[in-house]
Amino acid sequence: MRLAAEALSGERGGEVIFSDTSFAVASGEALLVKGPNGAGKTTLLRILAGLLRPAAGRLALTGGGEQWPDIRAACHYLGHFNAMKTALTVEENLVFWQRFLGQAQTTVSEALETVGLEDIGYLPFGYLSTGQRRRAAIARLLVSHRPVWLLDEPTAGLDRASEGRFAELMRGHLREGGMIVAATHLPLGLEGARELAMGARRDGHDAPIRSTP
Amino acid sequence: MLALYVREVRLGIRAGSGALTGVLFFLAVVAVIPFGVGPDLNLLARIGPAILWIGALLASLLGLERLFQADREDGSLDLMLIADGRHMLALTVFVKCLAHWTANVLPLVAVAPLLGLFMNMPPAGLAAATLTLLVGTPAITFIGAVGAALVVALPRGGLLVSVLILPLSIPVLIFGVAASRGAVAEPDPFLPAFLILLALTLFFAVIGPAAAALALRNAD
Amino acid sequence: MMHMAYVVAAYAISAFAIGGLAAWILLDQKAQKRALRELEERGVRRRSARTEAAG
Amino acid sequence: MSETANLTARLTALANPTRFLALAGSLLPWLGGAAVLVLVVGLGMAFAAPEDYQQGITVRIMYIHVPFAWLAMFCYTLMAASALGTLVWRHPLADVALKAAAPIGAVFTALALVTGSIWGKPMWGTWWVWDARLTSVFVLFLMYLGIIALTRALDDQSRAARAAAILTLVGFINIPIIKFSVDWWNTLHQPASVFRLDGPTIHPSLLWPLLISAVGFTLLFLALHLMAMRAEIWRRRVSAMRRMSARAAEGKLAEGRAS
Repeated sequence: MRLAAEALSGERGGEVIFSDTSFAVASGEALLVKGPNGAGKTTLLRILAGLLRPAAGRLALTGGGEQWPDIRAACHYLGHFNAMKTALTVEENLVFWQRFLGQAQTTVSEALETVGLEDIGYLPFGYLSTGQRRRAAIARLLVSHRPVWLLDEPTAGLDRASEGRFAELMRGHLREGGMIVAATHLPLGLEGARELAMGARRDGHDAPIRSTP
Repeated sequence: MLALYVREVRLGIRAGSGALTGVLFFLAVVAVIPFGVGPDLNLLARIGPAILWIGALLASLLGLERLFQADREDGSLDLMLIADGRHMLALTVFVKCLAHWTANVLPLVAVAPLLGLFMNMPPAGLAAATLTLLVGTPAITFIGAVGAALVVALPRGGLLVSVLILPLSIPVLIFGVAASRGAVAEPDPFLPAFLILLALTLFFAVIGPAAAALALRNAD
Repeated sequence: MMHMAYVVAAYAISAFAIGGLAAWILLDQKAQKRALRELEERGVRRRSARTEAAG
Repeated sequence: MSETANLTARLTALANPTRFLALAGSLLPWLGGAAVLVLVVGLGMAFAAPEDYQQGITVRIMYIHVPFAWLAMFCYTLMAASALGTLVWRHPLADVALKAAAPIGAVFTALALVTGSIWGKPMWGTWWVWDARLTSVFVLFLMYLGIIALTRALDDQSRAARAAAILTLVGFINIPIIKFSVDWWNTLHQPASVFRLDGPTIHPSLLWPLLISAVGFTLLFLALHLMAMRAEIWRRRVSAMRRMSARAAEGKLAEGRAS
């Protein structure tokens, strides 16, 4: 399986944020998207997830067969928000996403154990701390199978120990032939991952400063 | 999809008092009318169905703007958009509408007969008004979904939803009140208006979620 | 006599409503007690009663 | 001086929820038993009393209707006092008392309305008239529901408490104004055919059972209120302990990693 972008450019609010970006990711590979704030990392990931249309260029997922016809169908998207309801318990949230997303992989309790939340799965999500919430969102990546993980600042709010655990999870995903595209300015602990530097704009201006949405 | 329905209903019941506020608003609107028009029971009986319908219409618009906004704020909406290939987005919207109706609008229908008593409506009129509300209010929710999807990105879209939706819901109001009046007033027939109301609901059940899905996809 | 029915209805509705209210409160009490017990079994301890009820 | 100090000390002692729970627990059986006993006596006397020559058998409804209406007002007064306790003395139990009382008060107010309209149906020929007294009670019912909605709407316990307290007090001040304007509105429109609810003066043989059943229902209300308060205190404990358990899980995780 191979994910390729050719001469991609993206715009927000009528302004071109990045242009002519090309890359390819094969099974078992990770791509780290780096760059200053406003370089378009989030926009790139949202384009990959099919939430935004690219302003120009082409995107393709090849070799996915019938099951994974395009990136949108084949991806997990972990954005800035955790996509969990504060009024439901952690378990209820995860059970819902597993049933909604399909392709069940590990059970909810196994996933919670993997991220170290097995003791508090019965608690409403609203009671959790920022780091615990992020870990619950990471558990969502585990309960349903998707070959492509699109991660936007996945380690935001995690402490050092949880970062290490998450790096282990990502390595496991890559070993099984998955792909990861992660936007981050922190090291993720993935050895041998390729990097895509964004924000070096051709016209020589600095990238516009933009608060991440 | 059943999972989505269960989750949404559970949220509607557990997260705060959306349904209670709607019922209260309905109660308050209907209770205030007699202070305006006077306690003449004959007059109240005549305008009863109309008041019930207007009250239910306004009350069912109350929580609508949160229909997609809450999901957008916590990121769930992104995942639902991405899952479009697996669950058609229009279907997702349809299920969300049904759940919203179950949790927030069905209680309104349930208290409608009680409020009809305050309006001195005869038993046949009560039954007819409740039945038309049961059949007609889903149409309002489906139209409302379009408005909610259009303003999903706006920080204070609540009032705007009502402004957008009210003109569109006029046909539902017309045939709802006509049918419930037809059950009591002799010359007016009940069935034709009721069937048109049913048709409106079915029509909007298709159009509303499709348009809302289109709006959501272009919201970003 | 017809009016007897009204009296019976009034008393029946009242008994039903108050009974329902009492049952609801009792069930609520039971549920909270059970939740407390479960939490204690999981090894959660309260630090002091005072601050919590105030919060 | 020592008087106030003594009072403050007693209030603080009561403020300890654990002590309150113990006290309420030992008080409840007595209160419940007394309520049932007094109610049996009062309602038994009520049915033994002669029928009213004008209202016939329907006068029996009065023996529950009047206590319900009394409790509707009593409960609101109690809530207003609790609201003062929350706002002025920040008494931790005052908020619990207010929140626990609201649904009970709403049920009794609803029952006052229902029994009133059941009494009215044979009298007036319709279930509901916009009579001044009925209408005022109806507005009171709406206010109860509003307070319940407010206490449920806010997640933050202390903010919800103050908001509900303020609303309760504003409502309390507003009640006379509402009563006055409803009376005025009603005399403006009053159709001549409607009977007055307060009708003929009450014969002493009817008054005693009425008073006794009012006392019985008040005892019942107090018992229910204490039970609801206990449930509310436990609910807050559960919520606090859940928060702690989330924090504890974090701590345990860090420990596990360190070792």
